[in-house]
Amino acid sequence: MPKNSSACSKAVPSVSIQNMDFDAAQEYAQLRDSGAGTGAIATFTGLVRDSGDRQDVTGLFLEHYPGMTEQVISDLIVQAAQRWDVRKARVIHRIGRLPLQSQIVFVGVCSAHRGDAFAACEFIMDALKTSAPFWKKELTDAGEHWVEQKASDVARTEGW
Amino acid sequence: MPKNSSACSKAVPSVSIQNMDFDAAQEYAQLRDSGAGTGAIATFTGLVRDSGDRQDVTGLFLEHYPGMTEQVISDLIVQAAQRWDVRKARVIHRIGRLPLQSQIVFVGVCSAHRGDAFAACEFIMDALKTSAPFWKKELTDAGEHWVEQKASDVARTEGW
Amino acid sequence: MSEQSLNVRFFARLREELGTEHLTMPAPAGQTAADLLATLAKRGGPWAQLNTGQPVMIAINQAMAKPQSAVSAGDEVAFFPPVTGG
Amino acid sequence: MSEQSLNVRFFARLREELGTEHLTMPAPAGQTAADLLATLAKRGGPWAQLNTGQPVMIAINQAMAKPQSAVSAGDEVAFFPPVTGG
Repeated sequence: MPKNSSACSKAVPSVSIQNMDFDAAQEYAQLRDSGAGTGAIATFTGLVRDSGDRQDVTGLFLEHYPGMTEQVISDLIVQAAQRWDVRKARVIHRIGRLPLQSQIVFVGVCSAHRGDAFAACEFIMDALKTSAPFWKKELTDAGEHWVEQKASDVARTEGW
Repeated sequence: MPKNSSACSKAVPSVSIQNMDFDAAQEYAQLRDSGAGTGAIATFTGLVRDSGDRQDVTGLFLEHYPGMTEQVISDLIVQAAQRWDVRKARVIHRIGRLPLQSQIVFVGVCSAHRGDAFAACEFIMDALKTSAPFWKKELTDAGEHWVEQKASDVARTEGW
Repeated sequence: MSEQSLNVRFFARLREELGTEHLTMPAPAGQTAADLLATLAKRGGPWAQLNTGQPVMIAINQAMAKPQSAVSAGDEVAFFPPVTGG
Repeated sequence: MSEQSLNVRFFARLREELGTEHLTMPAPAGQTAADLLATLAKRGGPWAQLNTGQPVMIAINQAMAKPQSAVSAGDEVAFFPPVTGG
């Protein structure tokens, strides 16, 4: 059976998949508390936009593969920590029904230097989009439909 | 005389140079309140690290060129908004004496898409380091010394 | 699940179109994920899509896998559309 | 400041080493920032560094400028070391 966490001497992956909203302020405070060697904190938050594939979208529904999702994202953090200085990393991804403007995803990375923080944060986010098993449905007044994977997302991940 | 703000149809630059600390949570909340078209918020925070050019650094002192600093950073935000989708951007830079682990700088960008948010945020931060008139002194128990500009910072900015 | 079988899971659009969340399948020696897809496609109807070249992602024991990956007795094999999180 | 002069400002290490935060200088027609640096360097002592090829950044009216940029009466001309913020 798959394990839910991966050991990493440089950065302990901290991954949460949850229905409930998250507090970006609290996440930032915990990232900042990562030792005196941290000089850079990069964060990314994704929100539900008002214009998806269609204009009448009222929200999203997110399904995931429990267990595998956490493992894939933990592995991405480990990969990031092998390529860049990563002192702490945190990923939260929400599932279930999310109305417009909801927070969907948070990625935060602490590093000694800004280049590492930016690269690790963007890498984790890009790779999550094409490898973590989440699926999005757009909800409209007329019904709902599954979102298709974007070729541009695949290209971005291949760029790393 | 130079103006302290620049007009931009896409993103109003919001720049603060201040002695006092800032609340990253409050900044995030204000960035998030940027309309239903925002799908991505990227933030960067710089902290005073415990190992600068020398190991015995107890803090930093930051000097700046009042007026010009705000203008240069506003111009960087305008440049970013010309290259990427930027719905809102916020830069805070502290001056004066900053002990270890203090927050020095905050850059936050809202965009429709994550690639734009990451690129604009990192561009503003990189360009700020090599073009905004700030100067850093490292403070040690034995005295203080001006920090030299890093060739790697210049190379990063030229990469944009 | 006996030692001679494996557990198959479907997610998202595939789960909905097949009307199936999981099922148990035989696990003959030497079977690959592609073999398993071909067997399932023979059920016809919506199952035929599993063998038409439309992209189906494969995970074996919750790790990404390829069509040529071996699937063995006791494995958890999942099929799903390209992922769209984030 | 009269119309025939310009205001010069120094920052950071340069301000400290020159012991000068600002001064007023003549503004002859056709003067460039490099000319102004050369004039100031003739003061000798720490001022000599302004003409030794050591990098000095130049701002005219609070916008980045080059050694060949013209400096005119009424301008605010600033000289400072390479910046190190962020």
